[in-house]
Formats: sequence, structure tokens, C-alpha cells
Amino acid sequence: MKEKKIRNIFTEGAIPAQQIADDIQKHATQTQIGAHSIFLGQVRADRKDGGTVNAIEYTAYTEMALEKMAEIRETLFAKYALTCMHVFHSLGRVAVGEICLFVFVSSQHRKAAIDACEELVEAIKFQLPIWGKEILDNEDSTWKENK
Amino acid sequence: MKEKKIRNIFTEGAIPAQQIADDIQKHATQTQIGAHSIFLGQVRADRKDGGTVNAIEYTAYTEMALEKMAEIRETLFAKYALTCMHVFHSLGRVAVGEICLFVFVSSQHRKAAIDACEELVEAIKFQLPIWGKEILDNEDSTWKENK
Amino acid sequence: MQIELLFFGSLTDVTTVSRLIVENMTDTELVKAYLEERYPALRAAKYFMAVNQQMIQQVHTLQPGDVVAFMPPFSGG
Amino acid sequence: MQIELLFFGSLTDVTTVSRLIVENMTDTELVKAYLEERYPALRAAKYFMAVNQQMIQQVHTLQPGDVVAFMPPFSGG
Repeated sequence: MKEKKIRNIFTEGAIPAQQIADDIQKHATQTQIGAHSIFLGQVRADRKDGGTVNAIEYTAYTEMALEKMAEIRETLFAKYALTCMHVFHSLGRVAVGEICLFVFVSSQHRKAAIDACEELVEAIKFQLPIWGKEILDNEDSTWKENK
Repeated sequence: MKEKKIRNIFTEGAIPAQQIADDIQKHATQTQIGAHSIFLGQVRADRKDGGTVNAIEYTAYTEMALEKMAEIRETLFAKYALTCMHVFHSLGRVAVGEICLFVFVSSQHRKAAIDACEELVEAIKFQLPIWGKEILDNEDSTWKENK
Repeated sequence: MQIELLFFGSLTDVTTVSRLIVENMTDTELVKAYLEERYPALRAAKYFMAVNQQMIQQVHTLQPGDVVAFMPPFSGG
Repeated sequence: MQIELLFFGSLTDVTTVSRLIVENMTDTELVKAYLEERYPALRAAKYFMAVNQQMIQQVHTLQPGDVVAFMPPFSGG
């Protein structure tokens, strides 16, 4: 029996900067927190054969991604002394300059939040079944590859 | 002759969450950016002999801090492929739950932003002449120590 | 017995569908052989397989109702 | 010749002032000796010194107008 709690991480379209401020503000009442480590992924106007990236269109195997994310979450909470961990990833189209990934990790002391945030970003990139299709300005497209 | 540019990093009182959103939003036009790494320091309600921390009162040797910060900035730009780096540190009184440090590092690829942000936070803590006085709920105070 | 097949990312450029139902395939090797016959471009594609959301590294026996996902390297974030 | 002395953080609990002007002190050792005489609690305090915003590790000759800062371990962030 799996006991881990499945939470949604997916947002349709870009993640608004305002949401980031609101989420930070919400943590002001948690006075045991001393450090927040935040990672944001922003869609880049990369040049590709035949054009420049205008947007990325994200799709995912959502059930599997959420299941896997719950596992990653459990592993990181077991490994680091964390207070909170929040992940938001876009689905659908996100234009150049917009935010497609928002990772927010909080802890009492800075090292736990910083290390867990870095590990979490890597896990999201390499362990979650999510795919980005780069839409070029000439309307061609190319599948994104993570490095 | 020193050529490095001195920029202010000090803010009177707490850093509003809204400023963080505004600063993120401003970077939407920089379409070569793919990653933002952000660190926030939040004042913790630590228990001390005789009371609980209510606020931290920050003072600094500001001229020296800004000079040193300009050096740190130069060093990190030379070491990592960064697009931007912004640092805001509070002076004066910051209440429990409020933000006293906002570090914002952006780059094309995530590794540079993440590594530089971590290094920058350590440099701020250990190389900038800033002092925090913890004000307890019984109005006693104790000088903060960094670990 | 029915098995549900799911295709993701660049693999949907090859299959043109994201979902297929196949009958009477008792292990993942049979599914693979069937798909590579039907979509020869799959042979050159790099992908992982998951059965009921668990990644598999080798041939896996299938039960009625199992869901087999075909996934190219992930590129989220 | 005048030298400006600055005190920060917990050191101001000892000195009660954040700034002092002293006369005729030609190196940092003389300044230290003068201050430890005037504020005996300084002897037990841990602090760094900077001359004109540059940290110094050893005795430093002083010029008129130099600024000597006395700083306990930093605790920003």
C-alpha cells in the first residue's frame, strides 16, 4: 500500500510571477523557517536550425509524473531537514521569457534548503515524464533535450 | 584604480515579497535567460536564553560592505556564465517571518545560476560587514552569530 | 485480453496517436515487435517503457488491463 | 594627526559610541593599546580590524585621516 500523498504540480500555461510573491508571503507565518531556496525555469529564445524558439509546449504522463514526484518528495524530506517543498510545472504553451518551472524549498537553516532545491531540480528534469516541444518562429518545431 | 561599479544593496526594513515578483517579472524581456536561482533569508523566531526572537536589527559598515560586494560580484561574474545578479539586504528592524535577504542570480543554463547563488549567499554571510542584533520578546537582545 | 499503449513526446510524431489498445499480447517484447513492425521509425527511436507507471528494464509479462507507456528521454523544466 | 575609529556590532556595547577621533597614533598597535586601556572589556572581545575598508592581519602604519574600523564576526543574512 502506498501511503504517500499525491499532490498536483501542473499548471496550465506559464506560472505568473505574482504567484511566486503570494507563495512567499504565505510562508511569513511559519516562523521556524530561516531560508527559502527558489529555482525558476524560464523559456529561452534559443536559435535552432531554421528559426528561434518562440514558445515551449509541454506535455506529460501526468499520473506517472505525480506518483514519481511524491516519491522524490518523500526521499528529500527523509534526507534533508526541510519545512516545506512546493513544485509547479507548466503544461501546454509557455512563451519565451515566461516561467515554466517554480521550485520552492524552505528550511530552518540555509544548507538544507539550498542542497534539496538543487537536487529537486535535477530530479524534476531527469525523473519526471514531461516533454517540451520547442515551437520556432517559423512554426516548425523541435523536441527539447535536457542536459 | 578601481573600476568596479558600486551598487547599493541595502533596503531599510524588510524586503517585500512583492518586490521579488516585480524583479522576476522585469527579467521576462531577457530572453537569453533560462534559469533563475533565488535565495531568501527569513527572520526566525528562535528561542534564546530568556526569550524568543521577535525581530533582528541590522547594522552595517555600509561603504565597506558595498565595496566588498562589488568585488564578490566581479569574482562571480568571472567564474560563472551569469546574465544578472541582484542582492538586497535589510538594514534596521526586520520582524520574525519577514525577508531580510534576497539574492537573485540568472543565467542561460541552470548550473551557473545555482552554483553562483550558493557561493554568493556564503560570501554575503561571511565577507560582508553586517551585524544582526536579535531582539527578544522580553526586550532583551543578543548578537546574532553566523554558522 | 486488452493492453493499453500510451505514446509520449517525439514518439507521437512516429505513431501519430497517443493511445492504442492491443489484444492478446502477453509480454512487452511482443508489444515492441508489433509496434516496430507497424511503425518502422520506432526502431531508431530512443525510448523507455513503463508498465502501470513503473519503469521496466527488461521483458515484462502483461496482465489484462495493463498500461504500457513508451517514453522518449524526459525534457521537462 | 587625526585618526577616525569606527566600532560595529557587539563592540558598541563595550565602547557605547560608534565613532571616536584620536590624535597622534602612528600605527594600529598604539590604537589597540589605547582602546584596551580605555575599555578593558575589549581585551576579551573577538574582532577584526580594517584600515580604510581593507582588512588588516598585522600592525599597520597610520596616516593622517585614516579610518580604522573594529568589527566583530559578521552576522548578516
